[in-house]
Amino acid sequence: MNILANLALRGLATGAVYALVGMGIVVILQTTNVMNFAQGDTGMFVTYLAFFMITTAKVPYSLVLVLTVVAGALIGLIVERFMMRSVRSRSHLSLIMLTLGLSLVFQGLAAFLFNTEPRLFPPLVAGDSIKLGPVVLSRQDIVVLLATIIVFGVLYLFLYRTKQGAAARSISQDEYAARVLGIPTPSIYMLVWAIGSALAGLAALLIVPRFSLEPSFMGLIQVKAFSAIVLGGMDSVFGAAVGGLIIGVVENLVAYQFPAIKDSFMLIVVVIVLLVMPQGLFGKRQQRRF
Amino acid sequence: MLRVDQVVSGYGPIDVLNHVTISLEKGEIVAVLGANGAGKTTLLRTITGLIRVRKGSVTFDDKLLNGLSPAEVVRCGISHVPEGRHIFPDLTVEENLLLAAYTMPRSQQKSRLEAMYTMFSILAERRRQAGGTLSGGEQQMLALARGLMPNPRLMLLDEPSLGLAPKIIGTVFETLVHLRESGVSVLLVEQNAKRSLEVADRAYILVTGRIALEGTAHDLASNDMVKQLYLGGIQ
Amino acid sequence: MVPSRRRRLTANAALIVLVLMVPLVFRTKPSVIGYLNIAMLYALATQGLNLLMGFGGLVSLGHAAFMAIGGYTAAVLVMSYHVNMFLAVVAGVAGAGLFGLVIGFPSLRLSGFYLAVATMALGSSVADVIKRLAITGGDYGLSNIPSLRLGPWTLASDASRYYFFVVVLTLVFLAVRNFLNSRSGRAVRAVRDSEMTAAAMGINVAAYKLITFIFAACIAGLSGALYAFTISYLHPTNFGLTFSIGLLSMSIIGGLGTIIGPILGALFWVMLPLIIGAKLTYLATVIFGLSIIGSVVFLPKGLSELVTRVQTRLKL
Amino acid sequence: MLAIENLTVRFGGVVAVKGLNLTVEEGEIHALIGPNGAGKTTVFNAIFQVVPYTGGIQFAGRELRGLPRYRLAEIGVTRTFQNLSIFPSMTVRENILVGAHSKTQSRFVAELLGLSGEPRQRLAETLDFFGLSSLSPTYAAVLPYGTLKTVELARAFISNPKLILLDEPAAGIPTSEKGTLKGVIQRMRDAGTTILLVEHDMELVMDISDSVTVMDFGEKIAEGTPAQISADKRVIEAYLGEEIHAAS
Repeated sequence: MNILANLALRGLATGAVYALVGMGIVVILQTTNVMNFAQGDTGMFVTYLAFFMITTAKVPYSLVLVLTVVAGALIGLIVERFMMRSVRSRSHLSLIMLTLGLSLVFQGLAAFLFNTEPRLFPPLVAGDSIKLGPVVLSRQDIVVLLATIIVFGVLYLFLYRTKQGAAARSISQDEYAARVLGIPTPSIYMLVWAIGSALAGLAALLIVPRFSLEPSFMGLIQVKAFSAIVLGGMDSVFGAAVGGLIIGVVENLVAYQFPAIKDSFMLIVVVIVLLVMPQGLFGKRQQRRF
Repeated sequence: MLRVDQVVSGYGPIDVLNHVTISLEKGEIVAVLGANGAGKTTLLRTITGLIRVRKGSVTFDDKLLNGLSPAEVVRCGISHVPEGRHIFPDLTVEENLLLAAYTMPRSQQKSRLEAMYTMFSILAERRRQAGGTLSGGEQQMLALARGLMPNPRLMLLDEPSLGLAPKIIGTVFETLVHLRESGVSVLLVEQNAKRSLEVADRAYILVTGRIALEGTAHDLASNDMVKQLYLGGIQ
Repeated sequence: MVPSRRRRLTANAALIVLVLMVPLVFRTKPSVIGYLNIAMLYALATQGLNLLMGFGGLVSLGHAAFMAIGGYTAAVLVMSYHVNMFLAVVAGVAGAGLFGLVIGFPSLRLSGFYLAVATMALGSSVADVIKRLAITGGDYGLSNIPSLRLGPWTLASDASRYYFFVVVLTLVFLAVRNFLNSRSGRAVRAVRDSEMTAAAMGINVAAYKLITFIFAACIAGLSGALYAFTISYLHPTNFGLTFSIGLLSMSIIGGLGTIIGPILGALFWVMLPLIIGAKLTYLATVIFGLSIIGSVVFLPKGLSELVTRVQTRLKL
Repeated sequence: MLAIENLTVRFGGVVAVKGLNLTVEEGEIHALIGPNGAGKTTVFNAIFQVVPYTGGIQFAGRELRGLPRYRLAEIGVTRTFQNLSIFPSMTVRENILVGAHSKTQSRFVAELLGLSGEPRQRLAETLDFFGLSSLSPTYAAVLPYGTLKTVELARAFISNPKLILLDEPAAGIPTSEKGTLKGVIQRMRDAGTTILLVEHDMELVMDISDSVTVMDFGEKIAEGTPAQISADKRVIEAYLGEEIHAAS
């Protein structure tokens, strides 16, 4: 029993990683209809900057955290302003491709500038693991879990309690109508990309101490984050968060029994979920009159 | 009040409007009639800044609108109700309305909201309902209410009768007359020439991007060419 | 009309002569021919993807898996079961087609991002499964795969393979073009534009989606099988998500929904790192990324649009 | 030809069509009119097995329930769409040929070799019938709305259907071209195709229909000849409004 609880809770910590990345992707997807395949690598690139700030420039951690988020947001602004804006009306496929291209750019740049050797990223919070009854969690895991909850809360408030959030949701449904009504859509797009990419930076920075820093380190995590979104239903931040946690837990339990098939298993589960309930666990069932 | 002077605009390489000049005075309903593709919708989009003015000028109360974004044009007191209603289907009626007053301070939004609920009681009943669940007629009411939310002095209406049953069309046109009485000017783009000429003060006929004819609604309604082309000969 | 037709004929003839001359020109540098061969195999696989995405409107992020199945099936049959190589290639194509059917099923219910994620998931698990099997050499990969044989002839040299691949590529591309202009091809394109309307016109939407997937998978499978007998080494990680994205990039850079796009995209993909040189190889990745962005933003039909523009300029 | 018995369609809690009975006779133009949301398009969607329904729909004596959607064209039923559904990336010719899908066959190998034949004669006839011959090689994406509406009619007509469902063919067509549209629809009927028509343009409906069914809130409220309908009190009240009554 203890083993199971331990596995589940650790799985939750891993799942929080997917949830963090997934929520950033969903925020952008929901408003702009762009599935951002560069989400992970945006985070990866920013994390390199953080790495050098910490190791070379000895900037304090708290400041690095802020700077990383700001750098992420800046990248988001630039990407929106100079890339996505001119092609906004293209097909979903073109938009996917653009972000795939962007992710190649980030990967190539990171490898070119910093080489591909894995680097150890110092943990965010030092200290021994914490025991909660029978369960042992590292401090890092707890930070990630807490961050997931906070990010979820902030995003929820943004989307459902601010007028910018309402505007963002309206754009996702009918961009033309939003413009006709006089909603300043360009600034909403920039805001959403800034928020999404800032989250990419934050997520990558919180995650990286569990792995090692290399140009490809976000690849698999992003695949899992996509799975989380699909599981959760694509159109809700809540779904992405819960989807991520579920995937983390199930994966950890499967890995304990059958370590070899851990990754494939989850992917196949996602496909099955997709086929049985395409709207995901928490997606809105379309119910409109004709 | 509104002056569109020698305006050229269009999409990509094509100029849809060729030196179009129209004007509208305070308290008027002016109709712009014409076939599909004549440039009626383009004209409205150009006025609201959804499309760039290539040549000529658009002025509203002597303020030049050229180059302003739709958001800025709305702030000047012009609202645009697009063809096909464009209700946000998953947002509630109330959210739909509030978004139409995006730049207003909160207190003002509240009072406008109440005003809309008084004017369109069906919307008050459905305020928490998603826009997509309304019937076609109700959606048109919501679209009109959204247009009125920012308290405009001029409203641009694009084909408000499209796809509506004749009976509901009657209600829509009655609303236009009420609007004029309350001091809102209306620029109306319609294919339903007969109905439009009944409520309008003046009208323009747009043919392939040019103003082919203009005059009082009464004169145009009895013009032979208009009768034949747009009123289909039945009277 | 007639002069323009004559010009086009002349241009085509010149192109054919040029293509046939390449091995002679690079006689002293056989490695270039080797790379061209790889580019042709990638172009083949990309043509399958192009059929699927450009004409069928079906997204696939697992296309490399078809190549893997084609390659491993053919190689294992030849090496472990001593099957005739031609039959092994046919089996590889059939195996890939069968898996195309499997991956195609999600497309009956899913589209857009959902389909992208589903194909990504299925594609990635193929590499995972190959890694666990003994017969495929598992994590060590499969090496010493014999060279391509064509009846009594062994295509051992790069130049001989070059001519063979030119023929295969031409035949497959012509077949794809003919298919697209036929009743079935129109049905495939109609399904892409609107499933509802296609069905109302009597098109069995599900069947045509599956046909598209199977056809695309077969072409990729052929590419994989030929690849195995050319490189003589297969490893599962070479056919993961990264390479699927690579194939996608080639089709985009070359131009989706055009017949020659895949060739141009694959040539660019294979040749650029060569031109840039080993030291700056990561710069090539950056350039690929920028090219994708550039072609989406400026050339919606990719490199093939450049060709079309030149053609118009020269009045060909 | 088409017999709809006690058709009911529900979306969640909303009843879109309630116990509708409707018979379309062979060789007639039968109009289905009513206010927006009355359930007309839903009837089309039920016939095409797009929405679940209860009740019976029989075409030429054959029950349609459970028939795959694509089989309808095969047995002779096609349709057009309310908001125009043309394939923009195809030429006019290709668009219309897609309509012939159900009446032609594919031989895969011949197609790969480029040897499969097209129904050339039928295509030429259809292009001619709708006056589209000169536009045959033009891409649909560059043509005006009105022309595309005609292409859509041609696409539905090339398969020589027994019944065509037309969903608002006059919507978006300028008044000056409505005369042509009327003529085309009548000629389609005269060529032996039965037509079920949903339309808001009363003038068109009254001019060309042989019989009219009026729906309101999912129910049939009247049925008869155009003359009977325009004099029906319930219809005027629910749909036509006072004004047109006075006019006609």
